[in-house]
Amino acid sequence: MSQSTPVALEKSVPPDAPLLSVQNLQVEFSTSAGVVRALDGVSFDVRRGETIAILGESGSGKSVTAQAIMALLPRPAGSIVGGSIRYADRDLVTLPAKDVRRLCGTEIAMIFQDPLSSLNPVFRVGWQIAEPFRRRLGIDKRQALAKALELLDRVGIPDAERRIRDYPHQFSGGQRQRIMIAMAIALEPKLLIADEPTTALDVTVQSQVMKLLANLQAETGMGMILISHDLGVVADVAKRAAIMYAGRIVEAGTIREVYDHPAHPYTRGLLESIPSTTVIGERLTPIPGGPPNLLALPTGCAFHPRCPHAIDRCRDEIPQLRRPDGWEPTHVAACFRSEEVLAHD
Amino acid sequence: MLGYVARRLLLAVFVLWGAVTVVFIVVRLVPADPAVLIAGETATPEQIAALRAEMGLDRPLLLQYLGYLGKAVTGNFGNSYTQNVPVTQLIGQVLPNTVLLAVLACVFAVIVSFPLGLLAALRVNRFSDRAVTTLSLLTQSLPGFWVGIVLMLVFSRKLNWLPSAGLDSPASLVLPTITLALPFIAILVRMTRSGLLEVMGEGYIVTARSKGLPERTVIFPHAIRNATIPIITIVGLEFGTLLGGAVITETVFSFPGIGRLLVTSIQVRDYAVVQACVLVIAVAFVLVNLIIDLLYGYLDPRVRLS
Amino acid sequence: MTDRPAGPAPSPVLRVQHLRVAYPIRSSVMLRRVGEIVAVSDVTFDVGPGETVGLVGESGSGKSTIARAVIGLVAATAGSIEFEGRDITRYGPQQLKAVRRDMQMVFQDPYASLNPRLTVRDQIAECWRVHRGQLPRAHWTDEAKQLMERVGLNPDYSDRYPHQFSGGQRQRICIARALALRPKLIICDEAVSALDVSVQAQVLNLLADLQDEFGLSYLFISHDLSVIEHLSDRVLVLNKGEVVEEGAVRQIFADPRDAYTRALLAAVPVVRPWLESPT
Amino acid sequence: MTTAARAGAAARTMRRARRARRGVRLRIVIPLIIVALYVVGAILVPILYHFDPLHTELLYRLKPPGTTVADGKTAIFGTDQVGQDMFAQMMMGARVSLTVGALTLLFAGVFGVLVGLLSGHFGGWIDMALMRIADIQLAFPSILLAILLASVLGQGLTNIIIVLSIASWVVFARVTRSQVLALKNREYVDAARTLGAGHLHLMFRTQLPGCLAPILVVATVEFGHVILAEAALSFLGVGVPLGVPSLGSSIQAGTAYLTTAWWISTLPGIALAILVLATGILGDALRDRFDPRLRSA
Repeated sequence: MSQSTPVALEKSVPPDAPLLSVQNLQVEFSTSAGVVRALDGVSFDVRRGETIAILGESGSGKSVTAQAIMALLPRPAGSIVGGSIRYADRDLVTLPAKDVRRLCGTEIAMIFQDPLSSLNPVFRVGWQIAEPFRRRLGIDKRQALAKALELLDRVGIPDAERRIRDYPHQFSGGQRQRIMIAMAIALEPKLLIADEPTTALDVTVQSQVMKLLANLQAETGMGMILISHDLGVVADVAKRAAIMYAGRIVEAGTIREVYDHPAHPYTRGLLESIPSTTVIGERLTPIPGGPPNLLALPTGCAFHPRCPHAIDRCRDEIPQLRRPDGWEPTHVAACFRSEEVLAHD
Repeated sequence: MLGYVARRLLLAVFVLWGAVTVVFIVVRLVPADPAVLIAGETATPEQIAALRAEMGLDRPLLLQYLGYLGKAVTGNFGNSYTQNVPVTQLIGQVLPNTVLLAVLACVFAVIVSFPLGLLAALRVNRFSDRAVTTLSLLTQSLPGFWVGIVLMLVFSRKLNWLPSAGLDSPASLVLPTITLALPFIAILVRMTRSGLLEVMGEGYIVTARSKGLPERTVIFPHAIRNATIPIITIVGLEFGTLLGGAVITETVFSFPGIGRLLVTSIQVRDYAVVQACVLVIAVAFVLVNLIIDLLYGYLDPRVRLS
Repeated sequence: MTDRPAGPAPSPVLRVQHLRVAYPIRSSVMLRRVGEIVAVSDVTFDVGPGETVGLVGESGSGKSTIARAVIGLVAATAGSIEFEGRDITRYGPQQLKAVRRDMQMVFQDPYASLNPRLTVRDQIAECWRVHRGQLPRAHWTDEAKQLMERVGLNPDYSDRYPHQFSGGQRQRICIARALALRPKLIICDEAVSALDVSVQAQVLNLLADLQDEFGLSYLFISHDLSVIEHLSDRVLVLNKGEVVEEGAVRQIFADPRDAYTRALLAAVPVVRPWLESPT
Repeated sequence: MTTAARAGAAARTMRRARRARRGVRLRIVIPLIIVALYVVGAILVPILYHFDPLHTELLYRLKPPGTTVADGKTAIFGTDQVGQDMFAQMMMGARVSLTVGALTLLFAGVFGVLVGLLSGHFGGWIDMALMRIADIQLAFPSILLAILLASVLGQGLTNIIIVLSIASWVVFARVTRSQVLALKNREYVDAARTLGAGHLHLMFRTQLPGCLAPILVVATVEFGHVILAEAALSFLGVGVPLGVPSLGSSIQAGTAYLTTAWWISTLPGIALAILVLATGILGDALRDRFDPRLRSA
């Protein structure tokens, strides 16, 4: 496989510029109970060949971020109400959905959590993988199927020659996710967004799929956004991590720095909640309270009702991401008391 | 697939047997003695007894049933009580007309309703959606026989554009076809709309979009192929309603079809004809649904391969 | 609440011997039995009083089938299930009903395992309705509120419906319901798998506290090895319906003998891989 | 797109969602009012109205709507072929329609739901047998079965109700069964079972409440179907006995006078359509309300 395909966009992008730059992204959903601000000022960059992990629990807005980038927000309920998503020299927020869609597949591709419902049950997998070649590149049917076969081989489906004629329900969960990956990398995108790619899979299959993703990235040099609720799954693959809570990024930095020296009490609480990080037989140290209600977020820092470090200021003022002196250059956290949290080690 | 076909065939045969049996039982519930009905009021008891023996009515019920089953299988329904000609002949004269009417109505309904349902689903909750759904709900609420009467009143009595009764020319088919198709259209539009809406929320539609396919391609073939499956099932089930509608439509337009034959036979208590007509209609329903089941297996690989 | 004499301490609460569960495959035409799928074969283990036994395995390993067989939701094809010395494998509905007072279950999906049309109070009281004479009706509300408080829920919310609670709170309701008959054994079938990790830790701590307080035994089923490692005393590793390895949790996690166990452990994601010494 | 424009877009979405919700409420209330008007009319008009619906006045037959007849009374909907007042006739007809509809729903509903519960809960042979009976039943288009039975049983209100109940229980059975099957996979049914609940408890306390919403939707829609079917039977002459006014028989009677007295067929048809339309809209609105999958925004 060639590492790069000539695409017109490439010329205008300086080599060190981010592939994708999300700035101050805001997304709202209108529900029967009222308007929900699902994303509130999310910013991050992804560079070529780099993997960033977006981590958070349910309702933190991690999947919404992916949907917003791909213009897949459910209509008419969800809409982007502010910020920008710059890819190459365009802002995907202002671009009509039709034009964003044109970038999908060739420039940015995505894989989803549930590989069974993500594949169309009534078409053969070969047909589905060949579809982008046929409809986007105008390649004739036979050649497209040959390319699909190549891809199936590449993602490690045994006996691909025969199985290309099978339907999705005839494959196991892990194989289905491999098929999804084959479909996503078909047009050699520069950025791959993986939304909880292994959540529906068994542990052994999960590690295989993660390895496959890492290998493909090394081969193609694409940028990758890994969305997950599992801090362990991404640790091997991602270089940087962003932790989300209630629609905001509360901490970001290199994954080692964030995991070894969490500067936000939420990150710290998450890490301490994981059973494997605790000595056997010892009590876990969970975060008290429950997930925030997006319809009625607490004032100030959304985490303050569950935070052991909270002070009055946390109730009144929303903390912004900052990097105090002495931290690693990329490490930022949205907490007034990061110094105290760090000192707690 | 072979197992699936075998299962469906077996089920169809079973249902047909059940239908034949139900008709046998129901007709035996008739308070009047068929021999009396045929022989007429003036017949002597001896004549009636002779007729009973001839018709096999004096035999035990089980033998009667078995004989009846055998005849039903060979398509022999005996003679009409009132016209003294084979029932098969009477039905043979009118059945093609009804088939023609039903097929025309079906084709017309599909042609009209599919684009409308598609439009409503793609413009969900907008004006065009509201207009289409309201209109189809209204159509569904109109009594079919009344629609026929109104159409007849307007287009043949007042405007004199189309014939009001019988089947003398292709023009005679226009009003019955529309009358029969209208409620069918209403149901199909709604089913197409809701079927598509449901499919449009599925994961594989999101996948198709994330592949960068234009919306046109997302809908056709991705959404349509999946939405067709439930729609086809509904078509099969509603085909029964269509057949029932044919009975009424044919009566309104004095259309020489099996429905009208059925109603007139009921009026003159010609139960030999009645039971044959009911059976023919039930067979038609079962056959259409068998075809649809097989089509279903073709459209949905999960059914075919399980 | 009824007081029950404590059983003889050393004997196991639950003893499963050579359990086999097979589902018949019926021909589609005549429902004739043409074969079977073996979900569990020859599984043997004990659960002692106050002990937690973990069943771990991937999908299709048969771990949930074992749970469902023990509680009587599926029938055992062969082998025996003894509860407090009584063989309940062939019990009829009435006898099983009596056993079920002492054996309860907490399910995986907190959204599906509560009846959406019952208030929390009625949800908990349902078992007193089923087991007449356990608790006079007049005490239902008070007892339900006490149970809610015990599992960390606000008892003032006893008139609310399940959809008004978060996932973690729902699982607490399920635990309260399971506790209502003061059982000796609780089967947790992936009971924390659907929860966010911060809430999962709360529920795990709650389960540990309740075990200390009521002397409960747990049969704890999970695909998550770290949860099993954290909570269990002993563990059975299952693969394709068979036990491949069994033993004390520390021993198995430190020194797995079976190749499948080793593969399983190797696949578990490590939160800080850079701290692991390269092997 | 500017921020203001985006905020505007969000506000529009909100407004549309709110309007849709208000729409659902209106679509429940208005049909209910219409049905209530029919009920009140059907009960009171034949008693209070200044025309005896069965009184024939041959002098004043076939008079158009609004005609003043003897005693200076006005027949607002005209008179029919034997000089009876159309409005009074229609309200008497509505009485028949509503009674038949309600009683049929009751019988068919109770029987069908019971069958569906048994079938879905026990599965296996019971399910197989019950559903094959339903299949045979479905092979007869309901109106056809009704015609056949009505022609055999003879005319009469009781017979119509029996006939239509037989023709429509299958819908209830199928909906209940499919709902029970869907619920069966939900863990709360298993949870009730592990508590030690028996079959009756599981069927009626655990599963039935979960089926009520779809049953209610089906019942509303079926109400309209049953009324239409009754009218069709009466139209074909196998429904209500001669002399009993029914919307269907009025329409039938009017067919002979289509060109001379259009109102005899047309007005009862419209009255019938409005009633059925109301139940249709109500059924749709209830479905929108109860089925979150189809709920918009």
